[in-house]
Amino acid sequence: MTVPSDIHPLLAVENLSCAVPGPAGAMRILTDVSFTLPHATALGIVGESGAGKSMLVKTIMDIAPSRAAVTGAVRLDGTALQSLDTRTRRTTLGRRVGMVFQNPMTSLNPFVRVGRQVEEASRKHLGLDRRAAREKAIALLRAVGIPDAAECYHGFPHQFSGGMKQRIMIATALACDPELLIADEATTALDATVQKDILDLLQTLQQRRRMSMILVTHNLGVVAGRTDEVIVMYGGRLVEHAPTERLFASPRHRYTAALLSAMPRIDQPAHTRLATIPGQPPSLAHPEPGCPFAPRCPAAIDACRAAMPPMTVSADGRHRFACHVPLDAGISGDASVRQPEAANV
Amino acid sequence: QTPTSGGTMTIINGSDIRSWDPAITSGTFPGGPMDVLDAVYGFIVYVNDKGVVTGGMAESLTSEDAITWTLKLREGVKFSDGVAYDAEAVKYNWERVADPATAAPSQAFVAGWASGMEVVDPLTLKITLPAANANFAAQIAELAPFIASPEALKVAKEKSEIKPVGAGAFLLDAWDQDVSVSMKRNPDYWDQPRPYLDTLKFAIIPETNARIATVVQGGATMMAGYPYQFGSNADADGVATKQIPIRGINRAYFNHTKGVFSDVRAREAFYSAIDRGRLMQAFTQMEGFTPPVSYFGTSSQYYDPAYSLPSYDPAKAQELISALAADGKPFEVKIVTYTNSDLKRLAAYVQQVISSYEGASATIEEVDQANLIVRCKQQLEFDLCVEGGVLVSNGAEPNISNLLRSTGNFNWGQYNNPEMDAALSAAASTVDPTAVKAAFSDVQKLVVEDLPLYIFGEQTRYLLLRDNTGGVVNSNGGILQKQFLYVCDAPCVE
Amino acid sequence: MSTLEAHPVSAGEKPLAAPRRLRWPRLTLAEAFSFLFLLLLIAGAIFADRIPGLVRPNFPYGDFSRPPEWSINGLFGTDGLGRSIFSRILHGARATLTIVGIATLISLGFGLLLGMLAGYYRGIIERFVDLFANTVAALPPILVILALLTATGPSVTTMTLALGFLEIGTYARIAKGGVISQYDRDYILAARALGASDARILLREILPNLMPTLAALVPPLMAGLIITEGSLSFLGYGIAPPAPSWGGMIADSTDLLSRFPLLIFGPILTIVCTVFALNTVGDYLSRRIDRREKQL
Amino acid sequence: MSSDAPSVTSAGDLGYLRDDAALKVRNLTVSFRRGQKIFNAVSDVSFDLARGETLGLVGESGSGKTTIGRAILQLVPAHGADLGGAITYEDDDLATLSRAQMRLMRRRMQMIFQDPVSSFNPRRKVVDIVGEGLEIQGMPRDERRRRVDQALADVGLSRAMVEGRRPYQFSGGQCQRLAIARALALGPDMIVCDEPVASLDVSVQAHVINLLQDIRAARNLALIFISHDLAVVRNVSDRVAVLYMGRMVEIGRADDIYRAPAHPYTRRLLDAIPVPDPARRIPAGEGGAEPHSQLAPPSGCRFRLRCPRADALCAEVEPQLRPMAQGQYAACHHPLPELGQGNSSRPAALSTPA
Amino acid sequence: MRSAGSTYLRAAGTRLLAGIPVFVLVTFAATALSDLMPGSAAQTILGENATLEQIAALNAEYGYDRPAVIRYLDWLGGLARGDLGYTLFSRQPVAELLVNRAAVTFEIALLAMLVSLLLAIPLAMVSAARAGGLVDSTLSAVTSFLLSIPTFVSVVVLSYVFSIVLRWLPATGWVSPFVDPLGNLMFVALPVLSLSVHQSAYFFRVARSQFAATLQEDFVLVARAKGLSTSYIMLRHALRPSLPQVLTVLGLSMTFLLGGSFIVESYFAVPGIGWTVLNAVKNHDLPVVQAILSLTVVIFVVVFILVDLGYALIDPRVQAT
Ligand SMILES: Nc1ncnc2c1ncn2[C@@H]1O[C@H](COP(=O)(O)OP(=O)(O)OP(=O)(O)O)[C@@H](O)[C@H]1O
Ligand SMILES: Nc1ncnc2c1ncn2[C@@H]1O[C@H](COP(=O)(O)OP(=O)(O)OP(=O)(O)O)[C@@H](O)[C@H]1O
Ligand SMILES: [Mg+2]
Ligand SMILES: [Mg+2]
Ligand code: NI
Repeated sequence: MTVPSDIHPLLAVENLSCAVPGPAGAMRILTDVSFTLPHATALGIVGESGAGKSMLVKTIMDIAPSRAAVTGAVRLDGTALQSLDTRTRRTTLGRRVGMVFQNPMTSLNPFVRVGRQVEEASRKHLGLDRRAAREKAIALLRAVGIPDAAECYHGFPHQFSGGMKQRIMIATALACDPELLIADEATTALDATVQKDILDLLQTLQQRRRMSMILVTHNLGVVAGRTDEVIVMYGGRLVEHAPTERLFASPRHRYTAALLSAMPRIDQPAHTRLATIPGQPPSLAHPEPGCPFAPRCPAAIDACRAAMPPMTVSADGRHRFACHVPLDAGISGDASVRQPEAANV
Repeated sequence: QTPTSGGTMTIINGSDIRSWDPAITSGTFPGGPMDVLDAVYGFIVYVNDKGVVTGGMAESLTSEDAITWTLKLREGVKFSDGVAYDAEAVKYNWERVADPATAAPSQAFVAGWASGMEVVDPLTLKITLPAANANFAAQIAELAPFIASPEALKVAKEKSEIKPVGAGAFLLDAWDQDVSVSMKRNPDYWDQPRPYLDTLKFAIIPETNARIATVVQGGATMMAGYPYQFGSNADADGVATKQIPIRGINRAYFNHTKGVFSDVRAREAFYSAIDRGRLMQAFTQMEGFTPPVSYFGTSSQYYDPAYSLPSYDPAKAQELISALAADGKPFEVKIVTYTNSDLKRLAAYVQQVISSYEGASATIEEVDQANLIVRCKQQLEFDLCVEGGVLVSNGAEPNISNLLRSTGNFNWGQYNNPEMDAALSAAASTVDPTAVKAAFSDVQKLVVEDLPLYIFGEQTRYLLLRDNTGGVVNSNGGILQKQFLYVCDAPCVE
Repeated sequence: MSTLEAHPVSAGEKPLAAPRRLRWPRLTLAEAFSFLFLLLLIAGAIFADRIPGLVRPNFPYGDFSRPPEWSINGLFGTDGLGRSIFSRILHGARATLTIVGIATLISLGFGLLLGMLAGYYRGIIERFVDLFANTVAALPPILVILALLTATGPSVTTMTLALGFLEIGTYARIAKGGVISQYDRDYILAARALGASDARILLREILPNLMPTLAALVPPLMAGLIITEGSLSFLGYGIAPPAPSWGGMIADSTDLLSRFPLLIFGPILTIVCTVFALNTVGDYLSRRIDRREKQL
Repeated sequence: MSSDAPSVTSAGDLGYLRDDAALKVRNLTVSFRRGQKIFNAVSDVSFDLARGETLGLVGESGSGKTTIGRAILQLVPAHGADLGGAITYEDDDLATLSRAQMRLMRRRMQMIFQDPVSSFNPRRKVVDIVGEGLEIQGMPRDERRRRVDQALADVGLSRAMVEGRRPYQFSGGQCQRLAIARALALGPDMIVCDEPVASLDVSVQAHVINLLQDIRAARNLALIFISHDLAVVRNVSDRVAVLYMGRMVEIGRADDIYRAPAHPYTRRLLDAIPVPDPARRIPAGEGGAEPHSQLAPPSGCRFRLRCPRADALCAEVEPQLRPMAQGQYAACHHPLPELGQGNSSRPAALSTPA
Repeated sequence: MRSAGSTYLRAAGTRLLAGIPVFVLVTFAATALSDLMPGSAAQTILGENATLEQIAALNAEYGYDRPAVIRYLDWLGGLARGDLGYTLFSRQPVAELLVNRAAVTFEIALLAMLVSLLLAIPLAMVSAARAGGLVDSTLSAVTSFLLSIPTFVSVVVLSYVFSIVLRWLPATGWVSPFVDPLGNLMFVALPVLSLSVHQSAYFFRVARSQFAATLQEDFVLVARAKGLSTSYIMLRHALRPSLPQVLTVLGLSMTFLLGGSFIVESYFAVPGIGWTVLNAVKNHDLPVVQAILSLTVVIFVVVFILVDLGYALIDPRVQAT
């Protein structure tokens, strides 16, 4: 496409599908996921365990298991990554996208000094020499809130607590000044108080550096105050995509709504009954036709079981959902227009 | 080629010596302990390859009447500690052998005449035997040939403390137990310019194939063995074989003191039961062996065709075995041999054949080579004891006495027949050839009647050696006279 | 009950549609070969006497040292005494497998007992097991058995007992490790919370979980024993002739190697295939454990 | 303190302890030996639990929640651990019970674990596991079968659904229900739940929480509910105890604590709860210091190094639990003021989605 | 933080302490073993014609008639003085003999280890990097075959091929590397190869599975996400974390190599400790047997101390426990 780069979204994911061979045939881990992420925007991806969140970001980062068969396209700033050769693709991604994983205990190499882990990407991609890389690494460590950054540079990961390690991981992801930071459950393994600190840090960094961020989590509370948009995934599909406020205020997909009401909340009195979602998450090995949520959905109609609902886009184009029987639009009055989603963005 | 000085040779032995005690002598087969002792002590006299007793460290050992023997020593021979190799020294050594405390194998032999020694002068020792023995010199060469410095012997409290102080061609350099013995030239050897070699080494390699491969590759100079072991290696580049021209017999001992073989019928049954030609084939994995028919080879001057050992006759064997069983003597044979795979095969073959007779069975016990003599000769825990090498038997003595005399050194089975002793004495007490031959004819008759031994094969010994080895002189039917060895510039083994 | 009605969800739930069963992993070619080979070997060892046409191991079947030919007795040739090498291999298998089997039973039995007690109660038993395992690990088994056999004289019984004895440490250590790793697992705690006695926990909770690990360990350790036994026979301290043994047969043919190289083929092939098959079966079993763990 | 006089303690300085409670934990101290060092996982913790009541135990990782739960059920491993203090259940001092008595006691006290899958022996059939407690208690076969069926029914499963299956053939939620069934089968009147929903997804979690609540109500169960998710604890608990580095720093009615925490640490915990409310753009906090090593806790108040309100007193004197104006007890020299008086940025009521 | 040096020392000290009871157990058992022996050293020394009285006298002189405990204490006393007795026949000091012989075995064992490692580690890395690929499956097939070859088979086959048929390598013997370095290499070639057959396959397997496991780690995924190249990841991220396991196996393989030395040395007539102990056992040369048993234990303890130190060097997390 010959459009100036600034009108491209930073990230465009088009019909991304991914399947891995399993003992009982191929497992469709991702099915036709499409979305775009503008520059300097925070996106949350939520969904139950096994919904395919991690696989989605791994596929974007081109680090899906080698057995996985990936189709669809990922464009970074307009460039279709699949069209690049492996080396360039990895380098591009490594340079422009930073990634933070769930478990800081295992995602730092215990055998390599912290400093080197922070700086190695910048040395490789930005061509910094040792001194420059080192200064940059120390600056980054300081930026993620590590006291004695210069000393920490020479330390080994085991000398740090979980929260500190996650900060180091974040510094590592920031080494090349990425335009996009992906945090895959970056706080799940941490204590509640530390979790908040890390989320705060991510948020601050995103805003301060004007980068985009994808925050993957299964806790809706985490994305609530910290992201601009939210994607809800279910059974390897994108079921709803909306600006954060709108998603919480008036979810259209019934799964999203069910998820929201299933959460215990501290503003409810003790022993409040929680809403539950019956049934089991869908089997990826034997996907049934139709909406993956249909078997668990109280409002499911025959159409739901027959065919996967197409993506419905709201009038302003900012709220997308895939449901035959969506919930009412609620307060904001943006009566959505049922229209098939445009083929490309 | 004329011998040249210098160079190194390595002789491979199958096992290491156990001490430097000159009194410890056991069989003059090449590659045995005596081969190593010879290098430092030197044979006082030796039997050359024609069967004639020749002077070694001594000039001669002779007798007119086979009773009074005169040992003439060489002048100026000194042990390496400077003590003179004189009549006193010889006398001391032999008296030591005769002393039971020394526990020498030939104690019985030497004790028989040790009191008859008389030092005439430093270079002359007169020995008066209790009875005529024409083979005395040869027996000395076989059983008490080594003389060590009396000083060195007196110092040592233990056998293992005896230092090898001799007057032989070489001096001990280093002994690494079970690995090697290194020797260097004795500069004061009496027979200059001999020895020619600068260094002589004995290496220990028990594994036959490894031994052969080592010689073939030039890792060592020579080893003793049999053609059946060499196979195609004998034709390899740079190696040659040399036959040691003796007639040797493969033999096994019957236990005459107990068990089934104390009955002569059992011994005859055993002879009849096994095809000895095939036995040799199993043993050597080669064909073309004809079983020996007598103690003496058919080409021996003492051979008497009138007597021959029982030949293969399974029907007769079965008959005898059954008869023995009827007398309450079950044909149960315990075979004792040592851990050598050829011998194991031999024993297994015997077992296999014996077991195929009705009422007969055999068991095998394997012992370490060094323990065989203990197991058989001392403990007499066997019915049939199989010893590995061949024993020289072309000349009559000394082995015939060693084997067949009741007091014989190799008479492990305790065969005891006064007639045999008398016949052997008769042969030994005269130097008249016809009388000797007549006496040996009696011996043969007794051998065939009594079957004291199981004589199952005839072989000559061989050396496998590098083809540039010169001066290979055998003595006593095996052992090399190492002072003659030299390195040739070109292949020189005949 | 009211609770039931309060949860229509559960009530309406079908039993799982397709129960996830633990399937045995598919056999690779090598694994199929290994199972088949072991099966044949064991069958051959058991029925060696009844195989039609196969001569007895000590029967002089043909010429001495005849090269292999296409017949049941001459398959691997005849040895130096004309005996069928094939028959001797099968009879040797009987001896070897018996020795190794008994030794394994001994070591497995005692090792499991000691290891479980050590892992569960720690303290002095653990010290003892550690000391024992360390001591045994510090010495090459051949050395120990050689020393022992020279002391007591060559004896198959002694060798079997010694082989078993020396392996006790290995099993004990593995069992101990397995118990310790399970000790704080929630299901052990759950059992204790239910009031289960120590014996019950050891036997009902811990033991079944040790089994797959040990099962995967048994074949390679048996292979190790076969090698040790073979080495001893090779050095002349093992099974006494004329009883056939693999190590002894290799030693015997080694002496004739330069003249009849083909005769060593059979015993070598057998011992290598047996060890290979046992190792492969061990791999297969541990692959199964990995898989199970992944599925859990 | 002597363990034979718990009533003195409760009557005296610690007013939150009740003499009529079913379970009484008095001055519980658990220490582990780590090499040469002694490490206090739980220090001097006292609380009690009445029938039908739910006590929530919260605190960050390593604060000793699990250890307390296990200590109550006498499940702390024997080697390398020392227990101090007293635990009585219905006036039986658990430490003095014989094996047989303790086994009987286990009918009344049960436990549910965090990881539903690993709390099942993977090699056994679930029906057997659910019935195991009854078997151990020596119940006859038929009776056992009946009780198992009942327990399964209570958690919404049936024998037909589980017969012949092994744990790995069930999902996490189902396993947790089976775990509850296992505990229920014995008919206990108290259950310690150690993070029973931590490993479950929101939808399943809601399900299990509801189930526990229903059963609790139906059987008048006493629950100790351990969790680090304060939202969940809020939902299930009548009373809440907050632990910090092995010490109890605050205890009281859940309503009181959630409305107005007194201890700064509790405050921090509450602040950290992710609230599904997009309206509130959460202000990026300044980020507190990391917890201190528990092997060498700081002098005085253990929280002082992370506490914005700490002063010299906190470094010298270890604060004891004392009643707060809000109603709960807290161990703090400078407790947070009651609601309305303080300058907390947190809104009192949180908005709910439509 | 405690200084690194003292941590290492403490780890080593713990090992050493744990080794002492093992040492005592083994050496005492060796002393007591002689009571079981049917033939005595005295018999062997005195030879065939010895009388019972002579044997008894010699036994008394050597002290074999005293209780095992006393003999053991004596032996310990000697050990403290560095006096391990003398060999039976050649009267070499056992301590000195052992030093010489052990050097030979060590050379062979270490070379075998080195050769195996040099072969195994790079191949394992290649193999693990392309797990499931052609190279991987070929190598795993080949190694599982090599793994099944007992030493006594590899010895026979290799010596047949290389020394009997091809005559490339010497069949027996040994020469000190200080005397003739090249010749030394020729002599140790076959022994080293024979041991390496099994050993390299073993190392390969361990290293491969360890590499494969390391490559599954999250931090490798992180490195890939950073856009680093495969070879960089292999060398900089995967190699070191895989080494502790390899090191353990290296330590354990010492026992295997010592066991293998019996076969190898007796077959190639190499004067190492395997050879020595076989002969000593035959000769009832008790001082030598005992010394070698204790040496083996010492080797084992030392090797594991080294392994511990190795962990500490490789793994920054290792602290003394
Ligand atoms: N390497 C893999 N090979 C095969 N299947 C995989 C692999 N990784 C993940 N899966 C499967 O893909 C599905 C989605 O996994 P994914 O990790 O993306 O879920 P998730 O949404 O991140 O869940 P969680 O919240 O548990 O992290 C799951 O069913 C998982 O079993
Ligand atoms: N068996 C044990 N041996 C030694 N230390 C232990 C043992 N069990 C627990 N600990 C230690 O005691 C402390 C408290 O542990 P506990 O498991 O009770 O914490 P927790 O509050 O349950 O934490 P989490 O939220 O991580 O489960 C921890 O530091 C832990 O390391
Ligand atoms: Mg994930
Ligand atoms: Mg816990
Ligand atoms: Ni429910």
